[in-house]
Amino acid sequence: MSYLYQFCNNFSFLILSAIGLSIIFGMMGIINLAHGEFIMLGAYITTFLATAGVPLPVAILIGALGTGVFGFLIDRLIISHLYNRPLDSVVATWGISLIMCQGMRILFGSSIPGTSTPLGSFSIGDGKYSVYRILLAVIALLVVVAVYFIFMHTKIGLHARATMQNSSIASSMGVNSNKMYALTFAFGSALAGFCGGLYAPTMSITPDIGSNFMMESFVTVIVGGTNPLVGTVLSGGVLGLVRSFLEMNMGTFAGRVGLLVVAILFIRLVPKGFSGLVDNIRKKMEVKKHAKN
Amino acid sequence: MSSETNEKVLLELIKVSKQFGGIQAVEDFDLKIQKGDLHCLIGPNGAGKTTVFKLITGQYPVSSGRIKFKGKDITSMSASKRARIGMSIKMQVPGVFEELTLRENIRIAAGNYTNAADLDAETERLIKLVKLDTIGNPPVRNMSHGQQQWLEIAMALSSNPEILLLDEPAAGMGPEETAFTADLVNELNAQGLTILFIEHDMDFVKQIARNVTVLHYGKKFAEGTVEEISNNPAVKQIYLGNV
Amino acid sequence: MRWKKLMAASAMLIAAALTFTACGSTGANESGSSDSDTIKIAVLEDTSGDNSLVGVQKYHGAQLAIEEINESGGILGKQVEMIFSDCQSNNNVYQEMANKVILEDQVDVIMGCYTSASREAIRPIVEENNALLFYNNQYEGGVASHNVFCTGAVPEHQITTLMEGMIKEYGPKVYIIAADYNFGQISAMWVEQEIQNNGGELVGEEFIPLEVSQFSSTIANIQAAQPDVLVTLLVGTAQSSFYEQWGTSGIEGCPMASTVNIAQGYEHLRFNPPALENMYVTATYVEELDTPASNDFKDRWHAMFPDEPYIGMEAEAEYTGVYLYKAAVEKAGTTDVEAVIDALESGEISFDGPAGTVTIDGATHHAIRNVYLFKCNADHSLTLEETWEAVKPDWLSSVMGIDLRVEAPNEQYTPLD
Amino acid sequence: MRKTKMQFSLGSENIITVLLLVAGAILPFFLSTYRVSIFSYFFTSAILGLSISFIWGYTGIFSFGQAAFFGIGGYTYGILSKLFDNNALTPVALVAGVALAAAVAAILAWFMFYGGINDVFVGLITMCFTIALSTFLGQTAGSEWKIGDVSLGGFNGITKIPTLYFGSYKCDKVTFYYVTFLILAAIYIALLLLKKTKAGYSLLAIRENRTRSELFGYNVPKIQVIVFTIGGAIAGIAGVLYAAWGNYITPSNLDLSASTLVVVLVAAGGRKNPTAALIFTIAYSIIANTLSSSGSQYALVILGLILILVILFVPNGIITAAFDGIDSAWRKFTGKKTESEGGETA
Repeated sequence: MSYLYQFCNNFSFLILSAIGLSIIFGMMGIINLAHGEFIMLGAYITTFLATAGVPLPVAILIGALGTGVFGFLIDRLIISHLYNRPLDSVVATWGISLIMCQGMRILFGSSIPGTSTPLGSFSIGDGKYSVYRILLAVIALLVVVAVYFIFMHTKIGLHARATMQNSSIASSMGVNSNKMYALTFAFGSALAGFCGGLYAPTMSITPDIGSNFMMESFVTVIVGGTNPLVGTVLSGGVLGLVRSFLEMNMGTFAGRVGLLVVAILFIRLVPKGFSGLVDNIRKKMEVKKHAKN
Repeated sequence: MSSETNEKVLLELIKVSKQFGGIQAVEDFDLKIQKGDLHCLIGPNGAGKTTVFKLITGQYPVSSGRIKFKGKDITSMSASKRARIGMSIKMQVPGVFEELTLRENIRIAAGNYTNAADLDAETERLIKLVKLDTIGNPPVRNMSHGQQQWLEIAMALSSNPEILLLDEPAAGMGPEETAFTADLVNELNAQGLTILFIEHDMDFVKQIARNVTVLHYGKKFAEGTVEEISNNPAVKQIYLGNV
Repeated sequence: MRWKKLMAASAMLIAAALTFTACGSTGANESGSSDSDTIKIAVLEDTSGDNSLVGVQKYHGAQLAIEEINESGGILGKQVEMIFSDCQSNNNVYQEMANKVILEDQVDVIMGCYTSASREAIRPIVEENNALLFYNNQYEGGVASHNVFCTGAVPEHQITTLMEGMIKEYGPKVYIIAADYNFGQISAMWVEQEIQNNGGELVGEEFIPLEVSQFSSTIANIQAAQPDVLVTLLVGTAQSSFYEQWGTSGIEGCPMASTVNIAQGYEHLRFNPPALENMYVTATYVEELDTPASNDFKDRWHAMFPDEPYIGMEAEAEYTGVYLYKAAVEKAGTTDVEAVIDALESGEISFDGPAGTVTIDGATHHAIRNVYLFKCNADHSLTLEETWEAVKPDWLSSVMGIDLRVEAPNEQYTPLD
Repeated sequence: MRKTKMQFSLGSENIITVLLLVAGAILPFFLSTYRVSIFSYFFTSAILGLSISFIWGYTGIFSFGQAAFFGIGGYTYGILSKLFDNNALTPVALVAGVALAAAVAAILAWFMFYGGINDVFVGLITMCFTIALSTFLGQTAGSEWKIGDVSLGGFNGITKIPTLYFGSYKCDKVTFYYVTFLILAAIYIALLLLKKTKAGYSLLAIRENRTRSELFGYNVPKIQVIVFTIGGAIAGIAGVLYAAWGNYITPSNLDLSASTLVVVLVAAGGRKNPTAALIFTIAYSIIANTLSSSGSQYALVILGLILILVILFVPNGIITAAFDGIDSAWRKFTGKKTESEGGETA
């Protein structure tokens, strides 16, 4: 039970912190080094609203939306000039993260009062568990399902997938790839903000809060590969398991370093991450199906 | 197999197969290229021609089968090693360094095979060979498509290869450029270079090739001289609407 | 054609050389004209970057003290000039700035450093140039340097007192969670030692990397061990997320004991109650300390910095550090480094400040201070539970046998060695 | 690649090169001791920048791991020079530091490049490696982490590392400046000369198109491993010099922000051009130093802004763009006809 709870915790943390980054990386090939700061922005907006009396769920949603809008503006102002220049975008997003982090500090000081974690706890046997933590795991799953739905069952999702596959062909079919990229970036940012909002009540709200998410989200995306859905979910699952196991048995240091070692070995063995692995398996299955028919 | 035929065979593919994920790109493919041959590989889009080239040059490992070059098994040899023992390729998408100049490109290719002292002379020799010695030293991206193709042939020749693989040497060229390319290929072959090339354009094939192998769905479909193949009704069948 | 280019080149050379020397000579002139009309105090703190939560407070503390001193006539009749550098929570910047203020500005004393790493970064520079550093900060203890005075709290102040009180009050089973770096590891070692001295039992211990902000596995481990007292030696903004997560885990009845929270990072104001309920902390100063001196200090502080969110023990230490330096210079009658060190080692330098009387212990270069045990209530107000007066930082002298008045090894010793 | 590389011409870059070297050689005669000392520190950053310029700008290997090799160099020097207990042996510690950094880089490179890892994945693996190493070093405060009687020191790092000695001669600030300067200049000149050699062309080939280079007979993984190893050694030298300069090395020298900062600086200056990388890292250091001694909390914001503006408006790097600008203005001014149009790779 305790393991399961730990796993849920790690899984939801990895998924929620990585999915925004993963969508931007998968669709646009851009490594967003300001991802952590987008999470921070979401957390700030949420916390401000919640302390002003807005109900927490609403505050979280507005936090996500606000971060999405901010992401859209950043895209129009800066990132849109850097499509197809992924390495330059690394530099630019690093600059953005510097400005956001220190800007927040100048505007609101080194720390703002937080909100409490809602919902209390429940106990099974000897163990006590936070309800909100369980809720986070549920939300992580819902987010995955929602993203899946958007990508697979909406027109925008179709266009997005087409752009991801081949932007020139997609644009020849009438998809405005610039618009797709802008939307993707905004969507990824909104998910980052959502993550920030969700974790805001559990953390100390400071301008450098984003760095708490950076390593985990990057490792998840590395191991996941370019497919924001399949890759992120699988790598979140596997890494969550590895980490829970190491943390429960050997402490948080082992958990942290273990995560990195797994990531390094994984890329070496499966360079395209889980996305590549799944693609291969899927192709094999299809061929077998053909053979049977 | 007698040792006599072995000596004449420069390149040999024996039951070569390649799968990607679950897709069978090339299946049980046999091919023998004699020394001095001017051999063409044809087939409809997606037949696996470029894959065969990549298997020969070592860009892809084979899934099964063997590849022999100069009588030696090179199946598990690295691409760069194959290049160093006498195998050169001009790729389908021009494999030239667009941001560099004409001469820098040649130097990159020749640098691996030529002493520093002789590099300038060798560069000029190769440029002359493909008749690009009249256009100065422009950055490659300012050169015409045809000129880029010829440049790549010159680069491929820098290793003094025994076999030259050309992936669609005349693709995207106008009639004049095509004719020039055909002359160039014939001239190189006349000097004793074995050439294996991929081509779509049957007219071009007829102008230069001696022997032709037809590839269809990753398998050998037919093989023979140019005349035999161009009169083969089954080959015409698979090519209808595809040329 | 070539000659023209060469001429242009030489013109550029001259231009560039001029720029270089211009940027250099401003500094050179400054340092050359080190006038003796003022006393220069360098303040190296982090007002940006990860450590600015405390860095800004400390900077303000130095500002307030210097302004007060100047208003009341300065030191030895000279005005005090503050040279402030923002070290951006970056040890490299500390090194650059320490070099600058010592070699170029030729300051009389340096006040500052927050992390032990930043102090160790500049300590060799200070020692090499025989400069003077006041490290006004709580830390893990053990610095024995001729040129460094540590005016903040050390384990002798906080841990001995804390563990004595906690085990007596709540029971022998102690669980330690500590930041996985020098401060945490050394403090944990002190706690272990005090557990033994007080007949307690260590039921679990976990060291947590500084970047960790998710604690569910840690909390589960603590829960399984069922301690009577949980000692939290967590630092940094990431780790401060522990309390919210602990508070909502539903575990009740296990008090927390800390030497670093509340007094330093004012977690009790940053988190919504009751996350820190039932936390005990030994501090050399907190804003809530209700004495006339403390209240007066707070009024003056808020008059100068009305928006200050909190005045913690590091801020008080920085403020006190400046006054201790003033006392030492006045006793020495000069700002000459050796003379000032002699004065500080005399054992007569003390300051009656907001935290009570603070005296420099000559043998160890550390401060003799009052220690207060506070309890954090459900509404996050603090209650003073116990006071120990004039606690001596005597580990270096009594255990390690060091007397800096006789010989200075210029090392940092730890109980890990 | 600049088009002028083929014929050695008096482009502004070459002029600047000479100028930089002359300026570097005479600087100590004009500056205060503090500035001389701080410049030797800037030079260590510049050497680190050159290692990035070499592996990324020349060969196209995108690495976040240079800070790790910097750290390995610094730690090795620190541990050995303290272990030896004989300052005359500090040059041995220097060599050992460089050698160990190179060895670790070689192993990591072998692991990556013979496994077919390339492009952004190299960046990600090296990033993981760097974070893992700094996390590990951060928790080594305990007595179990001792080599001889030198403690790794955890987060506080290793202090009191001796500076360089030659025999019994202890380097003072000016001597140390010249040591760093000469090493920097040697690496810099070597990189410039390399461009025109055969080896330089093979790196260029790999940067522009790996597959093609392989088919031209270049053993790409092998060359990549060699390059990465040399890059690691250069970063190691920077680390050794840094440790000897500050008498100090800590895990924060190899954390995530340290490892991204160099990459970002080289990118902003112009990665394909060592002169640009050199100038920009030093210029950045000067600006950052000035901003922090001004005590302004806007320092980081201004630095961030500079980086974004550079990437948006001068994507080839600000220094490279300046060279091109000066060159073309000069051509216009003299009315000299250009041999060929050219410019930088996007």
